[in-house]
Amino acid sequence: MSGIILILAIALSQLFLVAAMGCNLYRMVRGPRAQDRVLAFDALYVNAMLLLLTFGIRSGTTLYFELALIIALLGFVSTVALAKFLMRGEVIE
Amino acid sequence: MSRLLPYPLLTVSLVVMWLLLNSFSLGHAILGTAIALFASRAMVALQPSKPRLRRWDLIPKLIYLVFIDILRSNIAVTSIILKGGHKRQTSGFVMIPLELRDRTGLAILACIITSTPGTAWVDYNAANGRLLTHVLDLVDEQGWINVIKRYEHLLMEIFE
Amino acid sequence: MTHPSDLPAWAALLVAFFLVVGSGLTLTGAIGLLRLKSFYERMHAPTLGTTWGAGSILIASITCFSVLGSRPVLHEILITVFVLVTTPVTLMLLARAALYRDRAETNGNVPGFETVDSLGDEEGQP
Amino acid sequence: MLLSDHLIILPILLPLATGALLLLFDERRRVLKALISAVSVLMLAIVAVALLRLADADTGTPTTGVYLLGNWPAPFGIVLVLDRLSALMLTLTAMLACASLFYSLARWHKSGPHFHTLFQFLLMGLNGAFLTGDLFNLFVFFEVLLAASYGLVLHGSGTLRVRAGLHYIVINLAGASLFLIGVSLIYGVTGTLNMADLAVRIPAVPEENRMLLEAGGAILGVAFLVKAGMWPLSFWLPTAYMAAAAPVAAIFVILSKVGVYIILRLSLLLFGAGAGASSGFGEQWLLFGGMATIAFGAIGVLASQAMGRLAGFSILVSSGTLLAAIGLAEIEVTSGALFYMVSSTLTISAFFLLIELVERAQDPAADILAVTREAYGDDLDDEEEEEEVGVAIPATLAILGICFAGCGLLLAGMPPLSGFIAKFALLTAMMNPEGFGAGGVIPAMIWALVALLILSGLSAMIAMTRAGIRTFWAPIEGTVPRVLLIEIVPVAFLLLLCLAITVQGGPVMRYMEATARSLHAPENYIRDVLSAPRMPAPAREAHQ
Amino acid sequence: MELILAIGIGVLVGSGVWLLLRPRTYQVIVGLSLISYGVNLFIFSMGRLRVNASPVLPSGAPVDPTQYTDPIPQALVLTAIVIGFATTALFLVVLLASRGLTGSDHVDGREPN
Amino acid sequence: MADDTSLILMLVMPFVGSLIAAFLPSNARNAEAWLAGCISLAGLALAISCYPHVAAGGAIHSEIQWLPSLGLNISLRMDGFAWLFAMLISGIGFLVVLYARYYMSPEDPVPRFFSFFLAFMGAMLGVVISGNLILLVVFWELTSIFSFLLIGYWHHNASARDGARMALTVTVSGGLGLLAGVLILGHIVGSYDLDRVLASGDAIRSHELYLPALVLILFGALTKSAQFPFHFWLPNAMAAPTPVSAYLHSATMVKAGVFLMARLWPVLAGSYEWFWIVGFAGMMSLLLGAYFAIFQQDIKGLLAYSTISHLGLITLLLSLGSPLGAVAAIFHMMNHATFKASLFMAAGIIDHESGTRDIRRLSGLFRFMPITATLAMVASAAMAGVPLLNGFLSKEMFFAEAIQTHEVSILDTAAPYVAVVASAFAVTYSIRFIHGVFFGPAPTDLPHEPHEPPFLMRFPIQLLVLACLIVGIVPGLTIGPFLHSAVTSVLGPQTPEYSLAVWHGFTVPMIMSVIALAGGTLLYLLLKDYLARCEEGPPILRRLKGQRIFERIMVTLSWRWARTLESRLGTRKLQPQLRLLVVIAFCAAAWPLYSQGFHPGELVWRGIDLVFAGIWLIGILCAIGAAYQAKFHRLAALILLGGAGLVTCMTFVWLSAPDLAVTQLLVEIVTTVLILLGLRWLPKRFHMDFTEPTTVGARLRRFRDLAMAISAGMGMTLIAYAVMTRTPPETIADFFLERSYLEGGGRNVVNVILVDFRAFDTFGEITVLGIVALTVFALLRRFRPAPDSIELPEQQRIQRAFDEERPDRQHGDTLNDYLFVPSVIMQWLFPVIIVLAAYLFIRGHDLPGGGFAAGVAMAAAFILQYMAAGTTWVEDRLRVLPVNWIGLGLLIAACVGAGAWIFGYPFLTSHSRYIDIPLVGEVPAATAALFDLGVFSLVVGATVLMLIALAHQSIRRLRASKIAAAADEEIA
Ligand code: NA
Ligand code: NA
Repeated sequence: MSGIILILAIALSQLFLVAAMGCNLYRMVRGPRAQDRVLAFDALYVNAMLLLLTFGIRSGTTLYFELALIIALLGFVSTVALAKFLMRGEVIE
Repeated sequence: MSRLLPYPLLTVSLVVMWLLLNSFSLGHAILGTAIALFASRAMVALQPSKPRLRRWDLIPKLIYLVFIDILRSNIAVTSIILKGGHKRQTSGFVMIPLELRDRTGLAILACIITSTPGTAWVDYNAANGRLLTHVLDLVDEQGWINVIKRYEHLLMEIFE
Repeated sequence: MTHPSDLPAWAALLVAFFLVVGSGLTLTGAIGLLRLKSFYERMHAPTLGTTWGAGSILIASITCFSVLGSRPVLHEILITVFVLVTTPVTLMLLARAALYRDRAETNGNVPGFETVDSLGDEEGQP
Repeated sequence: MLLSDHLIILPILLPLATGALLLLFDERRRVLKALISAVSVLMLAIVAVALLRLADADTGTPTTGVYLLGNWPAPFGIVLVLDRLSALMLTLTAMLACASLFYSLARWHKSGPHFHTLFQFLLMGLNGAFLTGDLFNLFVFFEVLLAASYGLVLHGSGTLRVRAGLHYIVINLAGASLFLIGVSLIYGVTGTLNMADLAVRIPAVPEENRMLLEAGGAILGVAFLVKAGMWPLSFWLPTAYMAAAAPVAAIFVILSKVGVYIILRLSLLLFGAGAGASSGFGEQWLLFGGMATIAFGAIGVLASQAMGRLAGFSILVSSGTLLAAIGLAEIEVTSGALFYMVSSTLTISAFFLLIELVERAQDPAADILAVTREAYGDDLDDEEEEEEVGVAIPATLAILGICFAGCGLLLAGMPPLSGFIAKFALLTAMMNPEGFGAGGVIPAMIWALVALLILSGLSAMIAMTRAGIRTFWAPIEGTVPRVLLIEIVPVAFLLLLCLAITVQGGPVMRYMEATARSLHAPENYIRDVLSAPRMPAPAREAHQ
Repeated sequence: MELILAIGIGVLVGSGVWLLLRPRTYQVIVGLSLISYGVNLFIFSMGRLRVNASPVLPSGAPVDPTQYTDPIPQALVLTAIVIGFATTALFLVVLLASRGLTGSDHVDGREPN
Repeated sequence: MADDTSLILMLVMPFVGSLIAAFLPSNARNAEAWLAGCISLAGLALAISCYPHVAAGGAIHSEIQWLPSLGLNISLRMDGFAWLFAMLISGIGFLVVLYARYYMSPEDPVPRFFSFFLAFMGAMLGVVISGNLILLVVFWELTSIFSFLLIGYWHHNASARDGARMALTVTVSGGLGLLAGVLILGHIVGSYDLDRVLASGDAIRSHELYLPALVLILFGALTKSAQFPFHFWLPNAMAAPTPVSAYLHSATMVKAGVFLMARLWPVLAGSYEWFWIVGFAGMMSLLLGAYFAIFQQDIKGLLAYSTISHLGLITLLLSLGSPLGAVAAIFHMMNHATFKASLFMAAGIIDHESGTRDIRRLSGLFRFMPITATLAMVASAAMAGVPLLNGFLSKEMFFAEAIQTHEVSILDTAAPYVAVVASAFAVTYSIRFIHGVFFGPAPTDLPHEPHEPPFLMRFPIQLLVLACLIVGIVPGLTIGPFLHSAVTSVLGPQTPEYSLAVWHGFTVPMIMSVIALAGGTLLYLLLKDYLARCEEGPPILRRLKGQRIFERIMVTLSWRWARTLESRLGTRKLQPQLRLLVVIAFCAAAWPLYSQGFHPGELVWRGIDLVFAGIWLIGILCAIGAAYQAKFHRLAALILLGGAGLVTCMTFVWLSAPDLAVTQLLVEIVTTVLILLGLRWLPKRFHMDFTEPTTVGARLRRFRDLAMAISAGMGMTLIAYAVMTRTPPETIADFFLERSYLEGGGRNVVNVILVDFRAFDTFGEITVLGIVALTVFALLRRFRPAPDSIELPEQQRIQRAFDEERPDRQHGDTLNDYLFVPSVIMQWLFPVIIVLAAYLFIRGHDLPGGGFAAGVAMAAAFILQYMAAGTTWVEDRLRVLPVNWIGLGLLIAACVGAGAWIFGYPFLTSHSRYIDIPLVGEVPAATAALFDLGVFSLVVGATVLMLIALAHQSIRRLRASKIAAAADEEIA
């Protein structure tokens, strides 16, 4: 019983996260401004990372943990670059 | 000592990070220490301002405060969003003069403010210490200022 | 290789709870991104996901693997720390960039250039 | 394992190590870098010739040299395979490399950073592509040589090069995607990447998967044909080669031959007589495409005003001829084609080197432009280079004229040089499909091909005469170009190689025939590769 | 699973091809990137799809090859990713140089008339 | 002396002489002439020494192996016919050398002349003594080439250049035709050996390929001998120095065509086709040549047309297919050579001594050069066919043949009349030449004062004219035996009975001769005044200039049409090329699928995963969005591209490829930064015409592209689906899975493949990365940004202006404030990322990660610092030497690979073991990890190099603009 609940919960949370990613996608596509897209892009990364974690739980393996770690630590690099590009028109000065 | 261990706290954190990533074994402790020492040496090249921690004992209090605040804000923002965010007209910018000057302290403050749903660090003038924040639910402007000021004072106590 | 269905009931329920809460918060944040009106408002939304959203899921993960592996698995703490440290950087940079862009285009009601920079304290509120 | 057993891998390692080593020296130590590079290329030539002799050794034992990289057995690990064909290609590459590297030492190596490294990596890629016996490793070496060629085609920068380079790069990137699709599709159907193993597995591919296999083969073929320059996938080629610096263009001549080489090898190995239902796959298209390429190349040769373009189109003619010859899939035709390949490669390479020298005389202003463009003043990091003054060697114009005439004869396939032998070998093989004197009906397609070959020679003759007269005869005031000895010697070297294979036509042709025979009967190749013995492993501490 | 991935590959390649045929260099670089995603997935799919069968062996257990997905396409994709990254970088710089030297971001280095 | 070596010697000597001559100093006129003369004489002597063999009716053979497998050896063969020609070539060659010694000016670069001359002589000898038809073609083409060089000797004259080119084009084309024809003969006979071909006449004539072979060979022969309709090149070749004309264009090279026709006469002649083609060409040449010759004003032009006509006579004789005709033809070949060579030399003397060759300007030269005039008169008489001279004899034989019936046809019927008319014309132009030049009033205003030439210059003419006389008077005693051996060697058993006599009685040919002589004289008298003032060229056909038509055709065909065709069949634009590539690749893949009835496989819904589907929905939308936005919203496209990349990465996670996911993600991040760095230098497009596509054409093009894109995508979908749903073949993967841990020492099979099983791939792959980084670096060293992006970005300008305007702000405050807090965090992350990189590196062999991922993560750490604090700041503190990292990485990898050699193993053989360290326990150690270290080093170096090189552009611009500003100030 608890197993079923868990599996359902995993499925539900994955669906939630995919739906969240869908919302992010909407902002990425529609904008309206570049900053909206960047913001949504950053959120997409985080949501993907969470989805990964749920996937890890679902499959019972920690193989994907590093990927989540990398997203957490380095995922923001591209967002920083995007933000800086918006602000300064140049990523590295 | 300081030449060998320029950033002791950093080095220790890195060793802990290594052990968290791998496993708590003697081999990894040795390897992790070596790597952490190397990484700290690399940090010397960048010469960041060295934070001086004065009040270790206040850190748990800070963490607790943040934990609670974030939890509360989560609930608040969730309700705002779910209640139909686009009908409200309460968000706005708040300008707060800060006295905290320590860069590390300010960085932590920025992280706290921004991580807390509902408030965001927008702009900061290092010359006069004025901070512009954006607040999602701006019904009580002074209340927000107080919240932030409280963090500020705590951080000033820790770092200055 | 282990499987989550091997979890004891309490752990399974705990994991399930945190998972649903975490993803629910994240979804809420994403909906906020969708529904909130201005960029500065939308900016707050994803932090739901990066704080308690992520936190809950990470707790679920820690619980799950600690119980399965019958020893504490604490990798996830690192993820939490990293997310908490890096997300604000992005948001700060982005918010300031947006502010600049809106100012430069005199777009909407954003605080003027004077807000943080002025010598006097009085003016500058939107 | 004796040290000489490692000879096979040296053509790859030597340039690699040289290229990497050169990176450790500062860009300003030009003489040292040039010296290292030159020594390495000379050593490469020695190794290549040694391998050629090895491959041709008539010892009765199998002549296919197999090198198991990482000591993993054949269908699993990557193998290097040395047979007559790869040895031939290695030697040809080494010869071109010697010529163009020494030529570049006159001035070109200074016109941009890391020339020698890129050059060495190009050689590494070429040699790797010729040696590897693994389809995906082939892709990797293709990429190595292409990446280096991107660098070299842009070497010296400038609008013309960048514009041409952009097209070159985009098309080759698209080609690389096709390569990957083809290779992976073949893997998906056969489950292996080793070429010899593929040859074994292809006949056994189940009927319902055969079309997928063939689709993979076709896509792969398109990728190679882009490199080989088959019409209509070849329009980028003349422009890119013309834009490239002279020594770069000279070594690039072998680049188009890589595509031809692979098509030759794979079509006979994978889709040859032993390929079951897929036997002969694509031959028709090669023939048609080759013929179209010859026609287009010949037209382009006629239409070219600039000699660089003329040379570029000559490559197309050469590629077309080779592709059509491969499409015929006859042993005699193949051996003629191999001879033709050697001859035309040497010729066009020499021609590219020569063009720059010849055109130097034509328009001094343009020449200055060409040189100063390299050292264009907005480069702040680059200190001023001391200009070596070229000493006009006596009788420069006469020597250039002789070289030009040689190139003309070779390009047009006029007697008595190797260009003629090559064309004659092809023609006589085509017209006697069942063997000399056996009669037989010559199909219309062969007639058309014969006509194309002859007419393409005519067009080259007309175009070369036109260009030669314009360059050497027409100018009233003959300005003698300032040519360094180190520039003309490589040209002469390549042309003398052509002369050598003309005079030694018999032995050379015998080698080509032996090569063609083993290509058309790849059983030995397959057996040798798949049964190559591993070195006995040391007692590994199996850790359970 | 297979159908979804196949459609995904198709869309990636299709979008990439569309961009590849466009006149602006930036469109081409985006197109090439999309194509390389598609192609990488294609290579990957040639090893057939397996969920939760990563080719990472547990320590100390005897290996049953049927329990793992085919690692070879993965190795090939890794190589392809690296090479794709390299060529994207190169093409980027070339397109910048072309824009700088020719004054046009048209793939032919000049605006069509 | 062995005769077979004498053949080789005869062939080789001129070429060796040619080489020697080329290296003689340019003023060594005498040395050159001595050399050439000696070689000609030696050739003559060798030929004479061969006579005893040849006279007996045999042939001398000599062979050197060249390309035995192709049936092409240097096979030489001298029979009577070849002997006669060899004599002619070396004999007249010697005389021409002698003549040329005096003819060529001291200013001329004589080495070149004699070098080409000797080479030509060698080639011509080669043509006649080749015993292999392909070898004959080789020498044949060589004669064309050296003739080209000799005609163009005075290349500063446009006429010489044009004449040379035309001669080359026509004769080389003919040569190629000949080659094709000979190839067909080879196909029929099974050999190119002349003896075997000559023995296979019946087989050849009855073969279905006889006609094409005939046509092609005749094309070669007729072009070479300047026969109608290919005759036009010969008059233009007269731009050559006169010795060349005398040698090549009368005595030797133009004879090659008729030589070949005679040589192959037993094989090819006798058929209806032969008769018609050869006969028609010969008759037209005979008549038209003679007719045109009358109206030439240039002496050499007159002689050139006369040559065409006489060669036409020979051709006509050969066409008849009768052995007697062949005899006459061979005889006339010799006769024509003697008188025409002497006439050319005489013309040269006239030109040389008087400065002009225009008959209208020349007059009454007899009084200045009586001996030359006399000689020229005798030679002209021979040309006109006056009795007691050699020309008369062969012409009589020709008349005799012309009245015979060979093939009933209009050609045959016309032959006697044409013969008479042409002979009359010959008389006319001969008289015109003599009368116009040597008689009449003394010439006025000639460039030089004419006088007799030096004796040795005239000597060759004397000798040749003497030959004309002797042969003309006592043919049987002089030429008789030689002619007989030649005729026998050509005709073999067909050799007819013939007699060489001056007087055969009052026969029909005699009457025809008389008519011709009388008619010709009469015609000259009628035309005399007209000719003295008319323009060059015959009255009716003056406009019809062969060479002009030829030039026009050449220009049209080889230039205009070629250019048009090239631009039609090709393109220099990129888009059409890519379209073609897509279409061809699509069709290439579709063809086998279509032709074998493709079925993608059953539609299986097993394991449909909603989440996976959802992810892919996002991916698809990202891809389409990126495609849609890339034109105008670059940033949006970049972000959407990142989305698609993320989805790809998720797919790898879902489908059991953690390594791929890690790598893909890291690459994704770096790529985004890289493209952003680039976007700074890609200025916005200003003219955004949102209304496009405007025209129907543009819209159609877009539809076409869309259709192609959709087709390509659908094709990929179908193929991918088909493969994925099929049973996998037995792959080599099991080997790796089984041995990864036991023999590779790693549990992450993918990584073990990368660094061990297929490490060589990785080696190549990192090399690619290194190369690209170097290329990027090299290209950026010379980078010139677009003019509209040289300035600072708009944002920075506004912010800087703001900072400078405000009294309380300083330069750069906005940026400092902007990064004030983020930079702290980014700096503190530096060591953290280093630790992460170390982690990824160390665990790679057993778990997802590895050198590449570690390298990229490390590079990201660097980028972050650059972004946080700027290039200058970072580089003041960190010494980054990426190029060295690249080199080092490659060397490490190479050394690790080569380290196996020491232990006697192949390159890249890895070794792994577990080392027991006290306190720590067992530690895995594999050489593959060292290899991975090389990968790591290279990846860090390459990635950083590319990013930094791009980033450096900003400060370079800054420096450049500062320098420019300083310069401006100085000027001001
Ligand atoms: Na916040
Ligand atoms: Na006169």
